[in-house]
Amino acid sequence: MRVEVLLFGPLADAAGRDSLSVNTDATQPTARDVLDALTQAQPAMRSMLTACRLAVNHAFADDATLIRAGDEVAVIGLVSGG
Amino acid sequence: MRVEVLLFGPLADAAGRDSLSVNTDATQPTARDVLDALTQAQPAMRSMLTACRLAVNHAFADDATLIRAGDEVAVIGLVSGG
Amino acid sequence: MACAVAHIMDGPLNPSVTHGHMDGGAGAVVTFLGVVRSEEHGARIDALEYTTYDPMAERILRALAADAIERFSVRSIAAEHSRGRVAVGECSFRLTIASVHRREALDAADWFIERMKRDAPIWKRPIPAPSPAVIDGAAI
Amino acid sequence: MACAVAHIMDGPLNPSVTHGHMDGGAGAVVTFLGVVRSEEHGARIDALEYTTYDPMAERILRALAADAIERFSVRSIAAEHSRGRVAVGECSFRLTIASVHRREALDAADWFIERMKRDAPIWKRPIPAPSPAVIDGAAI
Repeated sequence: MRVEVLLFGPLADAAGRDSLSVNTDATQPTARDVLDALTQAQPAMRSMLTACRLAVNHAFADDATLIRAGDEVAVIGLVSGG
Repeated sequence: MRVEVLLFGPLADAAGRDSLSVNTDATQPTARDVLDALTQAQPAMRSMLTACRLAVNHAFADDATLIRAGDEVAVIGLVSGG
Repeated sequence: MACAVAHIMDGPLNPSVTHGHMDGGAGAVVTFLGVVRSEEHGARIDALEYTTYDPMAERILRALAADAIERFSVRSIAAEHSRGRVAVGECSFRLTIASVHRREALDAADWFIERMKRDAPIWKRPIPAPSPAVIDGAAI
Repeated sequence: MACAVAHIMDGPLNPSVTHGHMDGGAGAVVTFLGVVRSEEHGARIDALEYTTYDPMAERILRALAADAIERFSVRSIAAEHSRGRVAVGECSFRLTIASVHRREALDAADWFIERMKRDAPIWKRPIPAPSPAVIDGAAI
């Protein structure tokens, strides 16, 4: 399945864009599958991605969370509010 | 020496007045002497006075602090600001 | 620049806290407001009446502020306490602490209030709320 | 009554802390202001530019507020965070916590900020201060 992933902050700076489209082998991928596919597709971002969590529909997702078509998926790296 | 002692809060309520005059045997009494003389003169206030400190010229005094004529002396019981 | 100020004010304090100018070094400003609660030892009250021993009360608050600045390495502390009557819901105490990071300011606030409640010659007397009988002019 | 609110606002927050009505149950109101400092990682800056992931940022802040109300038994928590440019000395974050006693409010403030810095999808980018050479239009 093809998943559009939103990027923010340092991750968006590193990628030079606000979103990336990643391809997973699974037809119904988990959050872990998406993060792994992203890491494979963007080896230069590997070290940043190890500290990342996936958010699905505005909530942090477990590794096992299933991604469905139409879900809003975002990678949340180190945040820096306050 | 005769020492005028200011009272506040519950102590003033218990004494029914804002100050008391106490007599000490010493010609130059210490803060401890004054508190002891006050306790002897006001046995009804004994339990309240055990939790009290003496302030001399607007600063807490040690037991050994000497009281001089003209000093402003106050008994500070349990406070309750905030 | 470290700065310790303390004042005893007549009546309730203004609960609006305005920070007109904040210097670029302080990243955290913690403000603590003490508000008169509607109950004191389980009984309903209308107000608290504060008595202070002046000028010792201000002197102690200022000394505590200077001490807390040293202990917690905060940049500034300003303390105000009411004298006289302060009604339920009104503000009787305000503490403002500026620091580089938040933890020092929160720790300094806790320490300052603890010490104030031990050492500052300030006393409160509850003003009881009238009983319903008194309000209505007759027992219910 | 327990109440958790959170908002992301455009630009700097108003640094005035106004408590129009304070209910008679809360004896302590702690306000924390986060102020943009003039240095970021040792370099002088003019401002911070905040990016937020909306509406997840508000949702996380609101969830943290509700969680903190439970954990620390405080009465209410209101959190606001800036989006966009906030200049040095301006306020980018405000947290207001009302509680019966001070300790819960101070502890809840510390916990909330710690969790916000871990979980809220908000990012800042420093806007460097122009170097003297740029200000003068010529190297010194």
